Amino acid sequence: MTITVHYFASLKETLGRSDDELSITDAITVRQVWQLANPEMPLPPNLLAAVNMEYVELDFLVADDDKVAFFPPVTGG
Amino acid sequence: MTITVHYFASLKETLGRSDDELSITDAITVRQVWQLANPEMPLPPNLLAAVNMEYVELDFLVADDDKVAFFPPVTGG
Amino acid sequence: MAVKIVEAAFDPWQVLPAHQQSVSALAGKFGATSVFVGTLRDFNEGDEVHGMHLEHYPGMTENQLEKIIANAQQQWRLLEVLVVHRVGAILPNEPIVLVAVWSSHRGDAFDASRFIMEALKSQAPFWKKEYLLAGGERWVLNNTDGYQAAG
Amino acid sequence: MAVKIVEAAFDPWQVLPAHQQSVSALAGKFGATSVFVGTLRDFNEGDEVHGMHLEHYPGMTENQLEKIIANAQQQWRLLEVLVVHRVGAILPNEPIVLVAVWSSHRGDAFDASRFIMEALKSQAPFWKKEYLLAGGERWVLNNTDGYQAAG
Repeated sequence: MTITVHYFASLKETLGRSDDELSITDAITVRQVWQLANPEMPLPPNLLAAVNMEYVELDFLVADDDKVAFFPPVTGG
Repeated sequence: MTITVHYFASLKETLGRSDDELSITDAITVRQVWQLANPEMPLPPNLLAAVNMEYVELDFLVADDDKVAFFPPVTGG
Repeated sequence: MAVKIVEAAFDPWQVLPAHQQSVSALAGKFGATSVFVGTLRDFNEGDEVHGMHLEHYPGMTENQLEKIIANAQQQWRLLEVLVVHRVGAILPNEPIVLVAVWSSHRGDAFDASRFIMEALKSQAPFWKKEYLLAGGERWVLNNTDGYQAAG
Repeated sequence: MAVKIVEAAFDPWQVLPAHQQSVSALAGKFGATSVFVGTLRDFNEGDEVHGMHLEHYPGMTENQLEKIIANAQQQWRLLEVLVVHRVGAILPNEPIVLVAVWSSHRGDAFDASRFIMEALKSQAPFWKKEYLLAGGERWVLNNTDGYQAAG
């Protein structure tokens, strides 16, 4: 199955890219999506994650075609 | 000494007048000002009183030239 | 700070930016503006209302409002406060009161605007008389508590 | 309810009355309007700021704001809610966010506007980068708690 990953703000700058596309065979968690996309980098502290534009915990299981997003604490308003 | 008394809102309508002027010889309290000006009418419940545009308790002593005001609960805003 | 008692209808969305513009010390310094506007509804306590008369105690009203603002300024860090209040004959949909607070931070602005509004409701010498569509008039007897989602 | 994400500077004191006018169900029914405007200051954490870039997550931003408003509507009796938020390049003195709540009663309006503002600050996917007058740029790391007179 195919998973799209988006990065925002300082995380996007740190990684030097805004998107990834992953092809996976088994269901995996959001944490595993990060590890697969960024094997060289441990999970940043305070990392926030969303799947299909809803906040999720890192042990949330992703499904085919899901859009996963990772970003730092929000600072709007 | 001379005391001016002002009435506002429903109290003014009930009394049928907006002002009184009292001539008194001894220092009296705001409560006594009411009784002197309105001997026929007991103090209304929830009556508010001000002397020279500051809220006072009913046992506040008035002085010469003071402006005393009596009014019902306020309802602005 | 500014306190204005006005006899004619006023537009809070014109008065407010004009005031903000006139206070040069605000430019670049305020991060938070908290505003409350009270407007006359066409109903109250189950009755249709077609107008209101707002009486006040000239002089004491201004004194009390200035005291309330000074009290707020002692409790919170505020850059500017504006209070505008109508008196006289008021029609439904017309604003009755505007409270605006400018501060660096939103916590101060929120807290102070609410404090000023509640203090105004309980201490400023204004009295409302409603004119009912069904005929007749009545004095509003009491302001309700703004912390219990009423009034 | 209305949620607007805007890329150009907006004037809250024009947007707000225009919106109020456009919602015909409000006429005569609202007694309380509680408004918050967040504005870019020319300083932050001791440094002079000459601009900001506001990034967001298109789609998720609108979703989250609509959820926050729906949540407020379940807790309080509200007649209308408007949220406008800037994205992109912002200059000092320009509004960043407008939250406006219309209700019959002031308690609901005050409570809901503050709730929406705090929820927006902690849940809506916006990120601020500041440009410093002394040179350089930095991401704002965290929003502060609005209940402790900060942020």
